[in-house]
Amino acid sequence: MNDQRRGTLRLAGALALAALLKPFAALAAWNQAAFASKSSADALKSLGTASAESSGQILIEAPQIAENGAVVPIEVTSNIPGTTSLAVLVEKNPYPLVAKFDFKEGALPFVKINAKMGETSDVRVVAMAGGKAYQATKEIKVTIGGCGG
Amino acid sequence: MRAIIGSAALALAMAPAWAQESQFADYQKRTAEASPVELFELIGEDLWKKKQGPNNVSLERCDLGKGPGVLKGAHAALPRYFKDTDRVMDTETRILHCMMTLQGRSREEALKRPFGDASQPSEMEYLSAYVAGHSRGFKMTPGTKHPKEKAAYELGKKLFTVRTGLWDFSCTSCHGTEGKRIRMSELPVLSDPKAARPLMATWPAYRVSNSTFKTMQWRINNCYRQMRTPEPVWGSETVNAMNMFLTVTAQGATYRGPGTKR
Amino acid sequence: MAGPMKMRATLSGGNTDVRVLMSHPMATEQQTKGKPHFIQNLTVKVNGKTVIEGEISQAVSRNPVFSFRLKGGAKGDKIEVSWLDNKGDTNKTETAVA
Amino acid sequence: MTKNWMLGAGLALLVVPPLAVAEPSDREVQQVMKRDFRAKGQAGMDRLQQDGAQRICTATDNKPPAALAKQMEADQLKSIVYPSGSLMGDWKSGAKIAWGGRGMQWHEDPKKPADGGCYNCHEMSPQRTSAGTIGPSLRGFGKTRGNGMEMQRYVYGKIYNAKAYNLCSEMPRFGHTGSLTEQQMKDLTAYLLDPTSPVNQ
Repeated sequence: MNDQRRGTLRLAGALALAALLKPFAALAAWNQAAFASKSSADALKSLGTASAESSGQILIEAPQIAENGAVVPIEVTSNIPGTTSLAVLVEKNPYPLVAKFDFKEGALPFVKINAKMGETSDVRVVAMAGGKAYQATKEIKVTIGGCGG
Repeated sequence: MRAIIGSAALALAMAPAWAQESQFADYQKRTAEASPVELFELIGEDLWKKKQGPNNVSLERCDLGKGPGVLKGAHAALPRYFKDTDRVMDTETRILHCMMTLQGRSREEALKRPFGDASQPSEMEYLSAYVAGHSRGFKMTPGTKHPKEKAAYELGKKLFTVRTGLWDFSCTSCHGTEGKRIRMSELPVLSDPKAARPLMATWPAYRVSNSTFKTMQWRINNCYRQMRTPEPVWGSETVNAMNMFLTVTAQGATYRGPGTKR
Repeated sequence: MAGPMKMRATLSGGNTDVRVLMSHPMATEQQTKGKPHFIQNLTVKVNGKTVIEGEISQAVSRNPVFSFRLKGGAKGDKIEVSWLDNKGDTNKTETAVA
Repeated sequence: MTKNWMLGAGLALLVVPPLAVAEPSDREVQQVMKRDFRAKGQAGMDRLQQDGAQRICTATDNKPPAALAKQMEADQLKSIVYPSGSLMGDWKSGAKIAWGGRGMQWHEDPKKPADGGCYNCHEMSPQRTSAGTIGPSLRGFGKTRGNGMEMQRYVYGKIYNAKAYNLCSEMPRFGHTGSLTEQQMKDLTAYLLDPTSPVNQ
């Protein structure tokens, strides 16, 4: 961001917060191995959800065909009781794992994100519930890839 | 089940003709629902209220045609003729006018970077987002009565069909026949109100393919670039007349932007 | 570095729908010749208590937009969303459920 | 009548406008454009100078009188320079030119060769679906028409100067405007006519 914009934004709060939140940086967990995996199988191994069973209780709402892979809205809901996490993977992306969310008491296992897709691919969603992994997939066609632009 | 089919049929019947066939209708609806476009209005608000220029004042007293400081419905009533400049101006041209007259900035400085990119959108783009956002729900009523407004419409209409540039294109080369596609993108026939209305009601817009906010000045400039012409001057009579022609063709539509485009 | 955020939290069908927008380049390796810049961690809190923790990658679109759903909720509940990116930049926003 | 066309005089195609101000003449529009455009990069102001074909097609809403069109098409045909020998280049290079969209725009490096951008308007290959529909589908072009010398000359000529065959065609004149080189146009010809090209599978 340039200096001009910097000056115009509501930054005072954010900057003060940055100082306060530094400890958070040290604490925050980010599964390097899973995100660096070049296949979804490896990514799922790193997430500890390698052998997931297919489930019709995981709903993936997304367009069948995306005009531009730079933004592909994907909405995921798990109706499996006791779902504690949802991971979203785009099989054919250079790094398939897009995001993983942990849901604690007070949150419902639902999330909507915009993902980049390099090409037409299956989108795989893996849910954890009661210590077991479940999964569902949906193909999304992409007419213009969205990783490089 | 029958009820569901019925309502789907109704939705289709209500959609503009060219949108009916669009295989991307679902994609476009979903991206619009999940668009970051509001962020641009938010940053635009900060810039609108920021004291700038030699006069160190904000743009809050800018007269966009509804009186100094009135934003509500202003964008939806543009382009129109302004007596103080004796010319037809669109939202962006008028914002520039306020930067120069209120803030005392030079045209060169204020227009140093009229079009931004994803990593650094331009001040004008943010401001347009903020201004346009105040017209949501307003009917689009560009000026059609003053002789210069009429002349701008006529010029724009004519420009739409002029074959020019290295590759002999006119606007109608792409936007003149119903049901055509450039690559995978459906091409609206912009001289037809049923195509122009939904389109103009959602510009300016967050454009997914650019991953940033884009305005009508940019859209027209970018069409000419692809037509292999030299560059139209920002805010010139040519660009504003084209905008006038498209907006008058779309008049009566309810403004619901800033929108989200492919 | 942190651009603005915007959030809305509304009661809907007995639950709370949260929609949050963040200004961030989310630049991929391909775009930056190997120096990606993207948000890695997201945290959603309700009245100070963490309810969702997200880990995200460079494959989330520029200027991320997320929707979440919280169980129950009441008007005035304080929702807070914060993020941390791979360069250590961070930002947060807060809103009351409407 | 023909004389009027030749003079480029404004024609009676006045659809009654919703606003009662006379539409500007073609000449006035040209003057406005010259005032409102600036040369940028490789795109000079000379590109706004309408030639006869552009002028007549603008004035007649792309429906020129048949006799005049025929005469002007014959003039355009004379502009085509055919290289000697076979006009079939390498279809693989042709595919890249057909499916590329760069070239001749003000922000682009004029030293880099331009593409044909054919895919913007023409469907060509069953393997590649992201093609437009502004122009006709070219799938199986050589398969149905053969690739004899006459067909090669037609394809090469059409790419070189589409206006020689249809005065108000929406297709650019790639050779006439110096947008594509002789070799590039031969490669494109091969892409459409070579039996081993994906176009003919």
